[in-house]
Amino acid sequence: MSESERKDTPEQAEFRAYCRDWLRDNHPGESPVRLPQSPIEIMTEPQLHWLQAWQKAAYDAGLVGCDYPEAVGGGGRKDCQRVANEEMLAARTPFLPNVIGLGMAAPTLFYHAQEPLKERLLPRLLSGEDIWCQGFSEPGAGSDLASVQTFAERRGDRWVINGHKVWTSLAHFAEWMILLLRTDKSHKYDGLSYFVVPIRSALGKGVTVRPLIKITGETGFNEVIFEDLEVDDSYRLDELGKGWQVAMTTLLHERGGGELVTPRSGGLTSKTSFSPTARNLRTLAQETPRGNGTAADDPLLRDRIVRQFIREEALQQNQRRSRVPALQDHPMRLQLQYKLLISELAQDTARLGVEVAGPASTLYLADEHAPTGGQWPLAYMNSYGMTIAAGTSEIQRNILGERVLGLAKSK
Amino acid sequence: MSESERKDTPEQAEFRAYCRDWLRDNHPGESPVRLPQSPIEIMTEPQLHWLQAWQKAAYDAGLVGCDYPEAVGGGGRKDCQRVANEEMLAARTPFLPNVIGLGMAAPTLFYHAQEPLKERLLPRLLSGEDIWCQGFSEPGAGSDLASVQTFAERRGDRWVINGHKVWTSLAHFAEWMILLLRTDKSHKYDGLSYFVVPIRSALGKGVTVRPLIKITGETGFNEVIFEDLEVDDSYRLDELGKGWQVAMTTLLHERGGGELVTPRSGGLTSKTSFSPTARNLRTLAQETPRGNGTAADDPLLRDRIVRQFIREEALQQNQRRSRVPALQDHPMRLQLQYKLLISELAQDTARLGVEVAGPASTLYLADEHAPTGGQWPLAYMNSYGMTIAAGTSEIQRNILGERVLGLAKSK
Amino acid sequence: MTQPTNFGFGDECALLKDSARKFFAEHLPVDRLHALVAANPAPEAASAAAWREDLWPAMVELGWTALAIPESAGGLGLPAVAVAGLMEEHGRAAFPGPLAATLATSYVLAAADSGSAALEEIAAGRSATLAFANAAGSWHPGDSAVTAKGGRLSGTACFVQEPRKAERLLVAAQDESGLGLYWLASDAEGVTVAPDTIVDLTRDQGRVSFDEAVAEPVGRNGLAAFHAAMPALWTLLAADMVGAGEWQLQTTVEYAQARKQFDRPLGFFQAVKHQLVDVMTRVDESKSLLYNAACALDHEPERALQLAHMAKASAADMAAFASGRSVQCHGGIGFTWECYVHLFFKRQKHSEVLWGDGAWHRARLADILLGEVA
Amino acid sequence: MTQPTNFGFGDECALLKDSARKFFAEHLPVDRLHALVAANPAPEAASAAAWREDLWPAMVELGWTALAIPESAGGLGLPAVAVAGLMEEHGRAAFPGPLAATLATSYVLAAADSGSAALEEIAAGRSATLAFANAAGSWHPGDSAVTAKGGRLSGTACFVQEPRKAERLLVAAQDESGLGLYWLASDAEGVTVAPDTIVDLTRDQGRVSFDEAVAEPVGRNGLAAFHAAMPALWTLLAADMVGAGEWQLQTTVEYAQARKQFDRPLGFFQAVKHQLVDVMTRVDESKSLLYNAACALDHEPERALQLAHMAKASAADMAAFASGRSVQCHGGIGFTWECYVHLFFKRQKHSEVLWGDGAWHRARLADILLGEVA
Repeated sequence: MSESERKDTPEQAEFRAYCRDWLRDNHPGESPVRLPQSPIEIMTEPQLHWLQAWQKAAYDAGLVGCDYPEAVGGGGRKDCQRVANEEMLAARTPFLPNVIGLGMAAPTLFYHAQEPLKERLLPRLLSGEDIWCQGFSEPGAGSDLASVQTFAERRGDRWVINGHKVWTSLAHFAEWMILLLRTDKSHKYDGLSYFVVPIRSALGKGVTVRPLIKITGETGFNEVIFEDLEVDDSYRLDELGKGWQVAMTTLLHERGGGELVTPRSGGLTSKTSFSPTARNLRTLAQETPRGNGTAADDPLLRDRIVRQFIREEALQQNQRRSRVPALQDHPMRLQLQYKLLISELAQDTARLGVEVAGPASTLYLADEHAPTGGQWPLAYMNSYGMTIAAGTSEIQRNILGERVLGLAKSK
Repeated sequence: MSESERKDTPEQAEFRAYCRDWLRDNHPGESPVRLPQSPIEIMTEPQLHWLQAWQKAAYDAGLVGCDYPEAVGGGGRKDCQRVANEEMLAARTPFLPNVIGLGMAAPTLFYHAQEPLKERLLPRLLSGEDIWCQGFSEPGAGSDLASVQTFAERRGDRWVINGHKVWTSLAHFAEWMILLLRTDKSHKYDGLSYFVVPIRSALGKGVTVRPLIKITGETGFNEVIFEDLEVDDSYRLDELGKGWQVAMTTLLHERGGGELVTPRSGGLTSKTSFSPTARNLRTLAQETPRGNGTAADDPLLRDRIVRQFIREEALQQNQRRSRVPALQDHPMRLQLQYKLLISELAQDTARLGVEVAGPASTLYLADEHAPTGGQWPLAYMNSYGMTIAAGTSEIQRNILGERVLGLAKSK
Repeated sequence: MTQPTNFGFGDECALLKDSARKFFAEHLPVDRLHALVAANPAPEAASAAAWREDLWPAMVELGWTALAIPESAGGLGLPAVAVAGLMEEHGRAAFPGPLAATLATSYVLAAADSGSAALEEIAAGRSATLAFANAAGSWHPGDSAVTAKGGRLSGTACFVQEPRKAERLLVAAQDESGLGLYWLASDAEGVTVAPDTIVDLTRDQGRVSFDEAVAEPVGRNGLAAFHAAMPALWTLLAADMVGAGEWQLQTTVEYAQARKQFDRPLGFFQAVKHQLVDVMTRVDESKSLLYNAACALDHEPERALQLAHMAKASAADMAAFASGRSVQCHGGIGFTWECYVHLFFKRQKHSEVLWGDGAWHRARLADILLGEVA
Repeated sequence: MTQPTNFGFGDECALLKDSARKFFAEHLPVDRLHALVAANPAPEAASAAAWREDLWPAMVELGWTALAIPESAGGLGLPAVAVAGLMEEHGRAAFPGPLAATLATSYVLAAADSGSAALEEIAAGRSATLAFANAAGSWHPGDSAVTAKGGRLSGTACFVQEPRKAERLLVAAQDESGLGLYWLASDAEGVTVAPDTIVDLTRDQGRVSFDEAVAEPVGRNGLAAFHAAMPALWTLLAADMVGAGEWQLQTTVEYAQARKQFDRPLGFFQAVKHQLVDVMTRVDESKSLLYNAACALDHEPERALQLAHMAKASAADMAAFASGRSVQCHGGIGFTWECYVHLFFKRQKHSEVLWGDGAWHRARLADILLGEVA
């Protein structure tokens, strides 16, 4: 019996057994194409289509979106997504490609959209048929998100949008975007509104998507430029001027603090893509010659590798403890730490991997002699995406200091 | 030939030979009483008197204050204090007790006092007969020094002072205090003025000195309370309302950035008191049993001890490089780093000493089994005095970021 | 065996933790603690080892000495997570006294499965402590410098915790069978307690010398008993450190909210704010790891050793960091004797090195996780 | 022998450093460098190893290849501090090309006291590089996997720097006498260069295989020559890293001054400001240590080994820290290919591990400062 099973309700227990059976027979196996380290680095159509097929299969089987109501394409279950996630994790399935849709757009639609819009958009979002992206950051609005300048001008029941969004992961594959923009220039926060926008159908007709290249050489995120794009007022979420509040719902779920559990599959232990984990570090050290033995014999590296094992365990146990009210002082204290800790942990583990690999860490993806296929320097560079995107580590520390510790706002 | 001799002027070379001869014959030897780790922790009269006798002897011999003009009790030499300091360092003499006087009051008097005041006060300052202290910080004015509230009210040619100063090292032995106070409540910076105040003669008559006890249990700094203390206007330095500018001269010299070289003796390599240095760390490690050998065999500790050797060497080389314009971009860049780096280096070395000592690091000064007489935990605790006093490390980083790197002010 | 999701920390545990918090807050709030243990600041003063001996009967009455003792030996047989909750509050209060030493002793005795009267004495309220370290500070009981011959002890045990407060001693001594456990009164004939002078004001430590002191052998394999009990000792010490770390965090946060410089509360400045956030995340990591280790003691004994090493290693680093930041962020006032932060700073330094520092635990973890180096 | 106070860094050195800075800034400012080396971002592209080969004759004309070569061998015989000044500017420009490799080779040749024509070839402008590491990445030349028999080389040298840019190779090869040095053209018969695909866009690296390649033996004791020259190699690499670190600092400072968030320049926020100050102090420590080491090469050879270990160890840690902060403080833009910081980030990662990382140098320092462990 696994750790979580002890507390399963009868519905959960039955669903868990179902998931386990289904996964045993329907695991998609190894990908025929090299997969990136996370969904936001999907670069090619073959990668995308293989992963979309997996999401669709998992959705059709009821493992994705199971806690959403049936009316919006969900499974109508209660507290079962966590069960499905645990079983997918245990089965080491590939990740779900529609990561922005599932983690950010879906809960935002759920809490802020009108019923007809939910019923129209959520089924194809949950199934992965429609990929979603997020239009929040701009060249002048990074950490200071509320200073977005993308503007929508009202013309009757329509809005005309002009502006420039950046770091929009998956925009090159996305049908839809969640879009934070300005409808009033005289108020910083209260001048913001929130829309969903069909971008794929508008490519070349008011929407331009240009790939941005990351320091790794990979693409995966984009600039999106709006030039007189017209959208209907029915695509607005919640009231005019309430965009900041809607965006908070999005960010809350992004930071793992929402009520609705995001469907997740794979991740750290997936066998289909590489992640900078302590276990992988150990394997690398044991395979790296050093002196008369291996790097795993070096007392300094042993100490540092063990530190990463401890931090990984601590993060897992933080998540476990976040569900035990008697062992917490402040309800958001552990949840709001997650993004900061996981990103810095991954960065430090990846960096240590580069050190463990030694001179061969200079070798990159296409070098036949690169340890672990050059994934360690790739992961180290990508880790800065984690500590920068979705609120830099500096912003995360502000949030924690202000919301959890009650210290004065730094801005 | 030592490193510095190569560049000696003829005057310096002759003076160096003189210093060396004098020190060979006049080294005071071991103190009959246990000395503290630095002058600001002098606790007892026997400690003070022994150290004062040493300063007086060195002054009489011309080794202290040699770059000051003869009219104010100096030696009238040019660029010779550095020579004397180097020779005292090499001879491992004890430290000079009048540390606030020499390092802060003397240059401030030199640049801002009228001649008669200089001629009256500097000779006994340089000789160590008059101990000086500094009245800057207050309960409400720590990092934000310019918010001092101690107030002087004018009554003709006299001023009546009321207020409360804290962290005044050596106040319990001091004849004189340099005092930053407020003469105008309507301007934060321009309302400040700067005085020298005789405090010993006013004890019980407007001045109360109360020892503050440090976390180590040691005394050495004090609260000083002024209640209607009257002083003459001739004790004011520079113009009314220019106190902040005068204080900047004091702080510049405290941070090692002044033109006038502070007389120094002993310090890190003195044999008469303990300091947390890499060499002492090595000795401790080599004497501490660990497993079948000593702590000096432990690869992790070796790595960390070596790091401290590197940082010590770097700091010495920073000081050397600060005198080579061709190898610097910004004139204050290295000097302004000194206080930050030396205090954090000492803290980290002391902390590592505690770790190296292992279980026996729990033992304190009076325990016969304490490694190095319990000096390591003492030094570790005292190191927080270094990272807090005279501008916390946080303030030092602000100063460096703003003055050297030109970043926007954080306040 | 696997662990319950909630660490097995149920209502009974929450109740115990809550009542402990109230007990400590009522009977020894930090101002009274300071008055009690920090009365003499002289740096060369001997350690006074002051504590509220008058509170001991109440603590016994609450069953605290009997928590970890099996019901068969007259104890309450509570799970380790319950004891961890108590010890977290014990640390938050920086509570002085022999409770932690007594609980530790009860774990070793329970592991020795002695069937002797020793456990019953503790269950009935006798305080006790362990004597096993040698002069070099080895925490390996097999290195004990005490020997036993015909039931009589000779030699000296060092780094004994609370020797002046504990009424009984459980001694690891070299004897014919290997390492034996011996039980005697701390004031028995032939026993001399030489107190150490220590930095920590809330603790007592000393050397205990034995000169043909008569002692009762308990259990069979002393080394095995110690090894079985050490994970519990490390975990409970980590709990004390986490409680103390949380006190350091909250107290410094309060100061940063109240203290103004440059017309702003200190906490406005990111240099202070971010340090405090880092203290919080480290306290939380250590807290999660300690309940994980405690739960393993109760439900997953095969992983208890590994998880206890993790808990103590994490707590040691957290304590060092939280202590440094608590003084630094308090500025000048934090460097004074009158400010309470030094009590916790010193207690944490003591706990950090006690029964193995971070590097020591990580070296043992490396042998488990990466294999021993030939 | 002792060191001069000013590191021996006189007017001639300052002039060389200044002219180098102008040369690099004029001929390959960072925007043109980026266009040159970062033209193809595809993550699986082979390393292009682009450089301005057309600038080489001018650099030779300025005497740069001859700097470290004794006057007796046709060189300029400048002190190491002068060469360090040049290399600091070389790093500040992240300059691609075989200059560093050529200078390194000249130090080994000079230490070998070969009397051969090799040094004269370099003085006259031939570029060259060293081939000595084995496939496991050992930086100990005695571990070379190349063998020499009757003047013919066999085997493979790995982690050779700039193999496609250098015209000559100086190879450490196992021969009858122990370790010998061998000199040959990089396009000689029997020599195959297999370029690595590397992260660093400003460098070239590869494996050089020898199949009965005819080479000229130079000097007598190759191992001694390498050991004598290594401190110079580490010091000059540290100089390159310090120059690059200073670029990272200044570029990030400029961004923090210009970029506004929350109506404030980024540099207002202590989280950014203090990180940049820490970068500065580390750059400065490394810079002081590298000129200290260079001066020791010139004036205090008995301490050159120790001080060079310090310089490279410090530079390695500095480079890692400065690189990380340069990307992080640039935020999203710093994570893009179009922002120049990645060029320096990648160069510093390469330099960090080249010829021994921080831990490797500290382990050797420990043997010097603390004695070897039996």
